[in-house]
Amino acid sequence: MMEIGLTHFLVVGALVFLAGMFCVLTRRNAIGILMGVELILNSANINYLAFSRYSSMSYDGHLFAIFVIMLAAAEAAIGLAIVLGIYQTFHTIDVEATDTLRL
Amino acid sequence: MQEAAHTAHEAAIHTVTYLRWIPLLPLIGAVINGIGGYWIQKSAGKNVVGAIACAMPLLGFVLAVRAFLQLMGLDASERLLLDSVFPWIHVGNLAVDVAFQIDPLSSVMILIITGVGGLIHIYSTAYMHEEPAFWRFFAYLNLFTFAMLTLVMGDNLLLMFVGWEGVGLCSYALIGFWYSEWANASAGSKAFIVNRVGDFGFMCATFLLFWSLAEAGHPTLLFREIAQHAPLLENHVFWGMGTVTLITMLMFVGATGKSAQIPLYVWLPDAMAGPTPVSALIHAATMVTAGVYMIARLSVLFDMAPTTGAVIASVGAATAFFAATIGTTQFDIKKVLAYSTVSQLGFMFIAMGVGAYATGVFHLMTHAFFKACLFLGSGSVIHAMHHEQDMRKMGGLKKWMPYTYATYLLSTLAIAGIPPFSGFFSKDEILWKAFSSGHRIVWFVAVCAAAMTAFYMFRSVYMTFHGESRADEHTKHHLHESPLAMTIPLMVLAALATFSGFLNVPHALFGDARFDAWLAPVVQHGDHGAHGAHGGGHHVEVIEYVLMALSVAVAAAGIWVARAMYETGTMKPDRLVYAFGGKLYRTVYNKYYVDEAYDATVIAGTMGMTRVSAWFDTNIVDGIVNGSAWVVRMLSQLYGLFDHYVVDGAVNGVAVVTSVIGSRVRRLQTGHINAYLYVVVLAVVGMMVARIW
Amino acid sequence: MDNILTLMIFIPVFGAAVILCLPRGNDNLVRWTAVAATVPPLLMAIWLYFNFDRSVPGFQFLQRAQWIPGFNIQYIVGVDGVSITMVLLTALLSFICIFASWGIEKAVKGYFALFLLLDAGMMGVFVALDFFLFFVFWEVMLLPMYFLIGIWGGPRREYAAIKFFLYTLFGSALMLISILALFFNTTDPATGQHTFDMLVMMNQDNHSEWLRTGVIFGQSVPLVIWMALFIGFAIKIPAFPFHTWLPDAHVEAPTAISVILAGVLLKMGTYGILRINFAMLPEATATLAFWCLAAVGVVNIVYGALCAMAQTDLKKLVAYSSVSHMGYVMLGMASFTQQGINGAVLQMFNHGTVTAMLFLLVGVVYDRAHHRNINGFGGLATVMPVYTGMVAVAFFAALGLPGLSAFISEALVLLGSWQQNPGLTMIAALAVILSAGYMLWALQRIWLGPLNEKYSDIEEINRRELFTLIPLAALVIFLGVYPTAVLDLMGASLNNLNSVVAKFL
Amino acid sequence: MDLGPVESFGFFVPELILGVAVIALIVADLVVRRKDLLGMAALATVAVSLIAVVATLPDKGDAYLFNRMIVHDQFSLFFKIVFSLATFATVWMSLDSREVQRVSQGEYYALLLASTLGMYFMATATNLLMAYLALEFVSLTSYVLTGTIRHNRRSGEASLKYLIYGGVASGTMIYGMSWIFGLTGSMDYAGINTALAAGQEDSLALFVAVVLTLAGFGYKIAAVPFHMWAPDVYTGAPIPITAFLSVGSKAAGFALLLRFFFPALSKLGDGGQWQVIGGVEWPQIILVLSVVSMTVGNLAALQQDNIKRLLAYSSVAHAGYMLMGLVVLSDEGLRSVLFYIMVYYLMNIGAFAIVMLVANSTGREDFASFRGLAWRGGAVPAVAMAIFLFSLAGIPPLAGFVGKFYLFAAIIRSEFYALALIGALNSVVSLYYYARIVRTMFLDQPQGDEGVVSLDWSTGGLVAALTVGTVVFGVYWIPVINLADRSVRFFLG
Repeated sequence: MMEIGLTHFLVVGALVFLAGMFCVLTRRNAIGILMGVELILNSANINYLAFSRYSSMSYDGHLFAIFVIMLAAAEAAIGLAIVLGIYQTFHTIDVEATDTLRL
Repeated sequence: MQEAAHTAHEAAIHTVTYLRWIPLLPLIGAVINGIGGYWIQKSAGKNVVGAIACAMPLLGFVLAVRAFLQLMGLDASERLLLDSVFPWIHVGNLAVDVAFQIDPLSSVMILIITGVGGLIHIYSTAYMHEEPAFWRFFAYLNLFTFAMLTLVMGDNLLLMFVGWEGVGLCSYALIGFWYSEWANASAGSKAFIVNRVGDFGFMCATFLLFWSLAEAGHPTLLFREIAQHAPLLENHVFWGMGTVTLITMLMFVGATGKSAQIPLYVWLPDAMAGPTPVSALIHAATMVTAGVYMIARLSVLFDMAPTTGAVIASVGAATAFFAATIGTTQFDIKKVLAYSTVSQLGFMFIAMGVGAYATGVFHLMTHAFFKACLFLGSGSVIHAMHHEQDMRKMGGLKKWMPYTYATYLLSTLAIAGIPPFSGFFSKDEILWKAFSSGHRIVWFVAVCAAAMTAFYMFRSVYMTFHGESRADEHTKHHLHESPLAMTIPLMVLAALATFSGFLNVPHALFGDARFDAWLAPVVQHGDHGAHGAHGGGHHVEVIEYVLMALSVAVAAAGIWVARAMYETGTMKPDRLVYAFGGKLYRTVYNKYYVDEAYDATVIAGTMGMTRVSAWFDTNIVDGIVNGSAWVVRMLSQLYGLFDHYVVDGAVNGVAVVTSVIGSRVRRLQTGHINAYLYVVVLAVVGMMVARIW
Repeated sequence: MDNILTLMIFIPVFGAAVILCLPRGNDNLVRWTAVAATVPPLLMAIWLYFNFDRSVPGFQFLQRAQWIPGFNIQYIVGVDGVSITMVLLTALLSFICIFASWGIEKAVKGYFALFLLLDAGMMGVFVALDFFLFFVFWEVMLLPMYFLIGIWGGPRREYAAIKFFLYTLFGSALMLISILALFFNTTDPATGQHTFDMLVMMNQDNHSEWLRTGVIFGQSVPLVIWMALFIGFAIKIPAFPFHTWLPDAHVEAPTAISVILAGVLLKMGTYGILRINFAMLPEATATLAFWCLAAVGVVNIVYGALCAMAQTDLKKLVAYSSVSHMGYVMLGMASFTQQGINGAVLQMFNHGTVTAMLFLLVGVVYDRAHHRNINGFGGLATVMPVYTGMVAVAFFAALGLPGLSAFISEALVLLGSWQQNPGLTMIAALAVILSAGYMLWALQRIWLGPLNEKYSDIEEINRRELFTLIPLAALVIFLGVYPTAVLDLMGASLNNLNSVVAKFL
Repeated sequence: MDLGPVESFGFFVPELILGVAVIALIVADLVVRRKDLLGMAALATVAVSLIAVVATLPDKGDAYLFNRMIVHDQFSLFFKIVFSLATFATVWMSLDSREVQRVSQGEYYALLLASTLGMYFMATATNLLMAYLALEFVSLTSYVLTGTIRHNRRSGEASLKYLIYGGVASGTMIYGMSWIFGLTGSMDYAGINTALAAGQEDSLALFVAVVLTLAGFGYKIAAVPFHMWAPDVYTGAPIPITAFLSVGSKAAGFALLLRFFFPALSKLGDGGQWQVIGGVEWPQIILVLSVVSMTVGNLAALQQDNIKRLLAYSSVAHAGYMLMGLVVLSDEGLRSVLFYIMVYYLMNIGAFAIVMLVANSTGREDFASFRGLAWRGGAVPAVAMAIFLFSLAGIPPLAGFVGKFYLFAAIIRSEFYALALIGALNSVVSLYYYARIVRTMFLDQPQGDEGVVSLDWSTGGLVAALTVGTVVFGVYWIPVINLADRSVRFFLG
């Protein structure tokens, strides 16, 4: 049973980040993409917590994480509101359909 | 530099202030008639215009005589009158003024220009009387007189060049005087452009002369200083050949242009499109002799360039011969005279080439008299014949116009070289100088030319004045002698043509060659006589008499043949033509197709070049400009495509990969937002890769 | 009168402002206001002519003022022998062109306001002695010119306008960089700081080591900067192969603007080369002059003449003749002889007057016939003799007839450049034949020959048009007879400038 | 100075004013009946806060506020002024804009002011956390403002794209920040700086972190390759908001960027020359971004048919120009950037104001709506537009030229000649598409279907003010350059 160290957390963080990226890049569903964004934010949170736990013995990281969670919520709220608006007008939330602005 | 030169010459220069009026008066006349002429003519009538115009050269003549007498009064070495009007161009080591000078050479010239010019002005008042644009004609005529006087009186090369091109301009304007005829207009342009070719040579010569003298320490364009410093250029070399030779060659190119020598003589026959008095004044008496004058003026240089001398003599002989041959075949009376002019100019150049400058100038003078008389005579005929110029439609005119006939005949005798008429003295002297200076071939060719001259001139006499009239009844009915205003100048000129020869009776004929002596201070340059027989050999040789007799004989022969053909009819011209073979005759009759040749080569070539360069300009040069703009637009298009396809393509690509990896992605997913995000990710990754790499 | 130059620049600006405030509709009032705005500069120019000290090689009527002290940008104006000729030309042509524009009917206020701005810009370029100020004026001209061609021009005006604009701006971009490079490598000994003061920049002792001997892009720094500046100016001249904007711009522009373009704007290129390339980078000038000025100049002369001969549009022909004649200026500058360089600047002046006449004359016939096809006319001389007389003066001046102004300058240029490179000069001299060719051929086709019945009742040149032409004609003739009137203005400065460069040959 | 919560309020007045105003507006929206007053109120508030900012300009000494969360220094003051001016103009435009009439006034202006407040924080943040919060604050409000026009495809879509793009970008950023935090063990810029100065970090990891962080900043300033959202959002958003984003949030992004790269990642040497520390060669990255941004921006703009979209790409290009000023790592460079931002504010807002004017009367934003503008009553707006566009192209004697002049001067002094050449040539290219608009307005004749453009006094006033600014600062710009000069001063504790 080996000691769980900083590295492990960072690896997990990185994996989550990549997962989020992957999700963002491949989902065509607006909600899906937003969830991907959430994943990215959380990967950052993992890092913050890990770093403040292991390297700089301060609570800055924790603070940051809390704020991120908070903002994530706000972002999600706004995002959903907008998506709702889109749905009302486009009757779909498929981002592929929302390309009237393209050249 | 200028000042220095002055002090160096103070002794020889006599400063006077009336010289400027000689050229200025005609200029004033030209300005008055040019600007106000239209109104003067409407209000006061043509006579006033004519009076103003004639007064100017005649007053000029008076002043010219005064200058001449003043020169006579001076000691031969000091014969130089100078009138410096105002500083013209003073830049760096170049310093030329608007200054007029009179020396023996130019004194002769101004006498001819103002004298003969004045007579022709008078003649024209009658000849052009029906012309509505009377005033314009005389404005041009006065302007020409001014330009010609500037040419001969200018004391430096640049001022001479002003006159040089000025006469060209007037000739252009007067040839194309009846410009609404397309042919006349193009004849004018042709004359000007061909002359420009010569001017090119003149300019280059001027530059080269100036800078060579500058290297020698005396940068100047003043004739008297050139004469003084020319010896410095003795061994000067430029582009691997003698500088002086090159200068004189280029100068001669200029001369061939003005004086209608091979290969630039083609404009002169066409120039006959102008009114006949113009042909008399410009294209016989004065302008065309400018080349001869210029060579005499720079004789010091030409003396130093024997090669050039040989070239000039040969070109002169060739011109004399070819022009004569063409002259024998023409039927247009003015064309005959035109080719005869070219031919006579050839004689003058022979004299210049062999270094007999005085003789050349002497022939210039006599030629001015008899050729002007001939042209005016032909003009009188044409006037009577209602502008009919074809001799085949004339004949028997002597019974209608005795004075014209008489004067014309005298001048013809003069040009044919029959003693004791002036032409005999001048032409024979040239032949002798050519022979005695060892140019035997030149001499031979010249003699043949002389024979032909006699032939075609008498041919014109017989065809025009003798035999039965071939004119139609209507014309015949109106035939009449010309008014006094025309006949009096004819008589004066005929008299001059008859007697002026005695001004220069050679020592061989127990004369004292006064004319040569008069010009000697200008055209004799001590020991630079690398060749030539100037000075007119005071030692008389037997051979001289032989040659004299010979030339008279060939002239007589020429006359006899002409008589046989066109008077008694014992000889049939057409038979002769066959004898020579029709082809040859046709070639000669068509002036050896020289014009056609030029059109085919030079003109066509230039036109081709212009088309090519215009095409190059619009398609290549401008094409590159527009092309670069096009490239930028294409780049922006490319960016648009990249935006559309590559980015989305990348999306699909990655999507494929991911699906291969076996994610739960069922079908390819795409969407523009994802595409945008891809760009971000790719960019970030790209930077990292770049850094690590 | 030490702020006379400033007044000459800003009176037109003021005039433009006044015009914009004038009530709409009263066009003649606008026109006369424009006249009123161009007369004072003209009078001042004449005053300058008589009060200019010919013996001083340096600058006169200098005026200095701090502008942006933080960046050592100053307002410096002054004239020397080179610029005063151009100032005279600008003042004269602006005045004349107001009258030449009398026929403008569309948006009169806008036209004259822009025209006066253009006038100010041109005047500014010639008197500015602070490099930044120079550049600003240089660019200020572009905007009015763009609109004047683009709005009041011919059918392809949009293309011509933007082409002119972009082309010139391309040159300006290079120039701006060179200006800054010069700025950061010039120290004013007085203040020990960098400066845009041209007078300081002209003294090579104030240049940094890098500017004298440095290397950039694998080339010697002065040469690179020289080239960058040169391209900027060459486009304006316009030197082959940067000349193709000129036929388009000239052909599309309204008459008066063509006159300004050919009469003044082209001169800015050569003026800039003399004022900046020669004075600031003499060594580079000595190195590059043969290829960039002499050779290119000869190409301009001959190539321009050949192109001119092929044109069927009279205005295009005149445009290409400008290309040809500006070649003489370059050739003369490159000769580094006093004759050559004096001839060059005299040619700048003479070409200004002659080509102005030519464009005005083209305008006269275009206003009547509404086309410029050389082959579409014939025998106009019979119906409009006075006009034809003027044409004759202009055409013969253009082909360098002695006794008219252009001959003096061309002769001086050729004479001067012969000493440096006779071969090139010979080729250039060949152009006297070509120029006679295309000028006379055009003259013959339009004005001589049988009258084209279509124009049997075409009206003779009117008073206003004569009024614009006669002063120029008089000048052309007078300067042909008495060139000293202009030559002695510039002699001192030019010989000084020439010696600066010549010592590096 | 290092102030705690209480003392800090002395330096916090402008922010307070805005904050209070936001709440007040929301409340007022519920009670007040005449909604048009709300806009006026917002205008007044911005004016007041601007005055408050200017009032603090006279140097009272710089300080960290709220325990080193934000800072009060000359640098931040400059940006606060820019933000206030931008918001002021935006509110003014909103009052005249047709599009904005239809949205609920209260929350619109509240959000606008809130966004401004966020920008204030972006300019003052000296702490990764604070920076992130400020950025998000601005972003979130901007998302809503972009989509403020309900039931409008373009508006909604634009806001969605903006949201997603922004979300991802800021996510990436904070992931990068997390690494910076981990490597330097500090959130505080000063702390980061000292840690880097000590320099035992793995520079590769640090580089990666910086690049990730740059994604967030780059998206805010709309620099290539983080620009893809800009054209869509600019086109979709109501015109006043487009103007606001193109000037306000770009400037905010630069504020954040500069403070992060200079005080945090570099060290100020003597003579106003900065040095990179911690072995992060960020100037190279910026150099590349700058070149790519201006080139791509200009090339893309060449082929746009929608004026707003064209201006969007042009603003991308201008981000590129401004980035040139960072490359040279000198106070001179920074100064030129600040100067350019101020000038850019004048001309860009001006251009958008004219676009709005045309859109108001024609309801269109494409080239055709500008055809022959000068010849159908719109001469004055057309001239103003021409001035703004030529200023954007950098033609003297207009402010835009002076801005470019300082930028080029800065980089040429440091002998980046190639970069200068690219920049100059780019501005030549840019002239082409700016001139296209001018041509449509002046050289083309109207075809009658464009509708009449009338200039009302209120918009006219704004346009006049901006025009005068553009022209006057093109001839005499000493005040601006002085302001920029004194503003290149970060408080480094």
